[in-house]
Amino acid sequence: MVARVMSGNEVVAYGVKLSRAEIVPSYPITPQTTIVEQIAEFIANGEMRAELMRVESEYAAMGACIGASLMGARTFTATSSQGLAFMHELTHWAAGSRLPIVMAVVNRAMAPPWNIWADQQDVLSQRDTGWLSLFCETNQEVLDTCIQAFRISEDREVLLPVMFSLDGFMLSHTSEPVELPKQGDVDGFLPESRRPPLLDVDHPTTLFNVPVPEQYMEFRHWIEKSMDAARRVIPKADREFKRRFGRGYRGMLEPYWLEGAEVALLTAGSVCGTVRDVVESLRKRGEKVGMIKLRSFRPFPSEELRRACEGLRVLGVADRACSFGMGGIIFSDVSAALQPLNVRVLGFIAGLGGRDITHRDIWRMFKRCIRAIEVTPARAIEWFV
Amino acid sequence: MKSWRGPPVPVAARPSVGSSGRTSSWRIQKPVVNLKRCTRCRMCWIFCPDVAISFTKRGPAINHDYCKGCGICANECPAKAITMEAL
Amino acid sequence: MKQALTGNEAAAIAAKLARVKVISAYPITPQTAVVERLAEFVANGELDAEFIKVESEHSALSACIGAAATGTRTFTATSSQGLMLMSEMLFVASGLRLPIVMANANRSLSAPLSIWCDQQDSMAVRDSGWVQLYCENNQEVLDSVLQAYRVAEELLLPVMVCFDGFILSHTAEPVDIPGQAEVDEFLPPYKLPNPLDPCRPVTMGPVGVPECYEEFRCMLQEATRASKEKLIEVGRAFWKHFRRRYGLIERYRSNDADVLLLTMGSLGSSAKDIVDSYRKRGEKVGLVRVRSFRPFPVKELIDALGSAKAVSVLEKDVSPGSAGALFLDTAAAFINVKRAPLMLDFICGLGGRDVSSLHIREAVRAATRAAEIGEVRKAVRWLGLREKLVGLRI
Amino acid sequence: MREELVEEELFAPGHRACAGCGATLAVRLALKALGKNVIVANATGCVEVISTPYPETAWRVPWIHAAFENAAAVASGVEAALKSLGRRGVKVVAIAGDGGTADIGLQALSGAVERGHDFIYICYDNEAYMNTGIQRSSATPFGAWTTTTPVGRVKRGKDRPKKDVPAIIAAHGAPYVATASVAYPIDLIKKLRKAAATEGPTYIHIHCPCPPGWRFDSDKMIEVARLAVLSGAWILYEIKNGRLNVTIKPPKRRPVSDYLKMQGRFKHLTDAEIAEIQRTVDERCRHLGVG
Repeated sequence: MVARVMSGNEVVAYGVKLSRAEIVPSYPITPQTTIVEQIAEFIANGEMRAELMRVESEYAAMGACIGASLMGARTFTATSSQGLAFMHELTHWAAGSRLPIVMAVVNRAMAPPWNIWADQQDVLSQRDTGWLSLFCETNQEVLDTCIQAFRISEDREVLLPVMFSLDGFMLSHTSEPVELPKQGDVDGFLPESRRPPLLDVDHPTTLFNVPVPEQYMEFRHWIEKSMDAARRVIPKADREFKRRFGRGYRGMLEPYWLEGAEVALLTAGSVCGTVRDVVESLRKRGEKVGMIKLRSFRPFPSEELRRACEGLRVLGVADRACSFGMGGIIFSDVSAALQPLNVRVLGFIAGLGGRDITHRDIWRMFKRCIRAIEVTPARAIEWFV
Repeated sequence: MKSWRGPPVPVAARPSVGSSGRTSSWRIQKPVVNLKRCTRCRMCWIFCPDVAISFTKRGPAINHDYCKGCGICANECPAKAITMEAL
Repeated sequence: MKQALTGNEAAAIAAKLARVKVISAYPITPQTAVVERLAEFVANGELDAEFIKVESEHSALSACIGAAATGTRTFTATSSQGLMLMSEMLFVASGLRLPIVMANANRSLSAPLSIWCDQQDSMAVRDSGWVQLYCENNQEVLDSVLQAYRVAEELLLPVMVCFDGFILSHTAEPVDIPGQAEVDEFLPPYKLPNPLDPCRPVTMGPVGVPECYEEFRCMLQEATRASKEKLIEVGRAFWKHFRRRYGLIERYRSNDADVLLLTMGSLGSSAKDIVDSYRKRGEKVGLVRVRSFRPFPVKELIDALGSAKAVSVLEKDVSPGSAGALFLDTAAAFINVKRAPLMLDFICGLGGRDVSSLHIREAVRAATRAAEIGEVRKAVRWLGLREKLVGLRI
Repeated sequence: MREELVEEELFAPGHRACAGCGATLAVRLALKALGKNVIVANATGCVEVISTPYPETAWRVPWIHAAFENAAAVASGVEAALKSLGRRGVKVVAIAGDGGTADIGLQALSGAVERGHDFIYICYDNEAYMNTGIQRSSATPFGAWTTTTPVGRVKRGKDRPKKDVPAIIAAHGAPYVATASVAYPIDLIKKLRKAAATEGPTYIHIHCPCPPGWRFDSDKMIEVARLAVLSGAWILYEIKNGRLNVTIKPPKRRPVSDYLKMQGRFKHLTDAEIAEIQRTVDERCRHLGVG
């Protein structure tokens, strides 16, 4: 194990190198650029045998990923906000074609106004594409999730592309100590990278032909079944990773200090670190609070969430995105999952466009949840400016 | 529309000088014009990317609020009338 | 005067009646007839407008943004893949607060490629800040496009009028076409507060640093919330002019119902027949149809569904790894409500799969059973799957 | 002073461009040539980000920015709107960088030119994605270092030639296409005036050195631009209705190494690689009839 201090983007590049990705089509967009620059460095110095395709747009990047992945190559790309929205048509296509592709999304706000700082509007708006969607709290988790993502995506029962998110600048350009596993151990953890190509002159096949209404729906249902399979595969991969490397992230959802908690705050990404501090300080003051860190947004861990919220009276959901005309995005999924329990759910929208979510903000969110134990809140979704 | 907080104008801005404040704080050297040698040929004015040189009757006037000290005027002045000096 | 019109023709005629000045659209099945009819109107001089035949949907909405920002009433139309290709620009149009109206003939998303109807495409962009109206019949398509311009231009918000591909877009129904004079009275000419004009230069779409970004997003959220009252107000004004009533949702025999169906689009009409047949047998079944999915009618749905024991949501979309979008948001609406009905989600009709009366009856039966035992074992189910095809066990 | 150079400044000082930025000088000169009656559709890029931090802006003309790949599409929307409003005498100008023109925005540009909209498309070519931190674009010259074409043991800089966008646009049958350079302001302003006077789609491709991106001191920006023309690495010509005319012919072409040696992005080049670049420059000059 080699320990080094590295930024989130560098960590992703190392994760991709260790996972022996073979084709990396990508287009530069702040704050993702240093991932691709680092990979270019590796290739230029012969440290990594991969094809870095410098395509002309993100739309072409996902198109190239689809082509590469269906030829059996292990494929990686990375993008942010506007780029992710520009390739939106093809992210649907990649999931519908059941192609294992791993994408790092360095979260950045959606324009206008033009903003390069972090929030989660870009990745949460991709919730219907059929991609698995994982979130990371620390740079170490970014590295481990990147490696796990290849294994999950290429699992025979899943065969769905995976996107994992890291907060722009807060993780991507912030250096933290990270342990780098050895190449041999990662090779043991990941299956053989090369899969049989789907297009082969010796066995000519037509891919993605047109299913009439009598056939289409079953393909979509198959994706749903693979998402159910992913609910088993993600925790299994995490446990296997913990066995080999000593680091695990509790699968799809991590309850934190929920013993005897009446109120908890659910959130995703690097802000979880801040929430842990606030939970600690409030617990010292005798407040019965806890946190739920959402690691997998798709598939949405409904059972695990219900199990975690058994004893709770109120659950706060801190969304760093907004479905305009409704409210928080994670809030809707949480509400649907917690339907059978009578847990009150409060939605908070905060930290858009790079605005910091401070200890004070989280403290105020907890206060609102505690007050909501008795008094039903007027508005379920509140905007924290 | 009344209930909106914040400016009613959607995401737009009116033109104004100094769109990001005094960029002069960026420079580490500044241009000094020797009016005696200056032939009023305006090459400095035309080549300034920061629109920081204007022309008066007495010759080129450097707008020291916005000049970033890039040195193009000094380099391009045919009469070598502009020299870059420490701040 | 009444005429048999397809949904596409209804949308095109509505755009003509609204005196749009710039049309920018790219052909895609099943929306093509909208583009063709408009091209004929312009060619025959029936409509004084510029028709930009762009080279892609991404450019279609981009040109609309340029035209709307310059102060002209614009119109575009698209479907599934086109809507996805322009999804980046959907955020830009709402963020720049430009009142663009778009007709979207709902079509399923590929892969695998399908040109038939489901509502996955417009559902997939529900976060983009556009007002989204879903129509049950071609009359509603025409009327909604006209109302969309009033809502859009008074709140500076883009509006998407969605109607089911082929089921409505290519099916002719009797539609009453209002006269031009009446429409001019209902819909005043277009006036953008800060157009692009050399006499008063303005910068649109600047950089928003963290210190000011969130305020604009908060204003956009408030504007989309405010569009609820505006939709109701414009619906009343429309009733005064044209004697047809529209609101955020439509309630059909739902006041005393124990079991309610909740759906959108053309599925509403088939569900009404099933409700009538149950009512004949004395069973209290009703229907609520959501017309405005964004802004989501939270209060209206709580009033409409609150009294029921169980609600079956029938929707033609799914968020893989979670549930249907209508179910998710309805659950979010009821989360802190004490007496919330039991909710079941039925994914049906994907890729043009026919939703027959048998399927709807199955949904009613499941809701009735859930009401009896007082709990929901499996919230999300799929209707109309053909196991033989892929050997599936449901 | 020549009558082309008007006093009026339509690009305000105080923008956030790097010291010695070629692109902002190109935009300043372009607005000087075109005057007040323009509407600018700007693509994402250096010029857009450095000039419009809300609530201020450096643009003294109406300006709209939608996204990176659709400057030409937004411009065609504005032009159609002006036509339908019957608004005369306002010229629509789309402005984008080399990445926004040659890569991500090429389709929108091709569509707008083919549809024959009456607008000017200005490309400020600083030969890489400078706004996102000097990544390679298709307009990056052969052999140049960028952060995505680093110089390593196995690969050395960009391995593909620069994409010739003016030729692509001329092939669309655009009535007026021209190349320009910030080192020759009079030639640039004349060409923009000709474009403004031409009905239909026109294209101006302006060569703009970038001190941080090309790795040279900011005061040498104009010198580098001038040397590009004097050495034939950048040729100033115009194509009017298909007929090509070289507007500035250097009396005796300088060796291209004089131009390359001023820039850090080429300092890794071996003599053999420089000779190869010299060969391609000579061939292109012969092809375009430059001595």
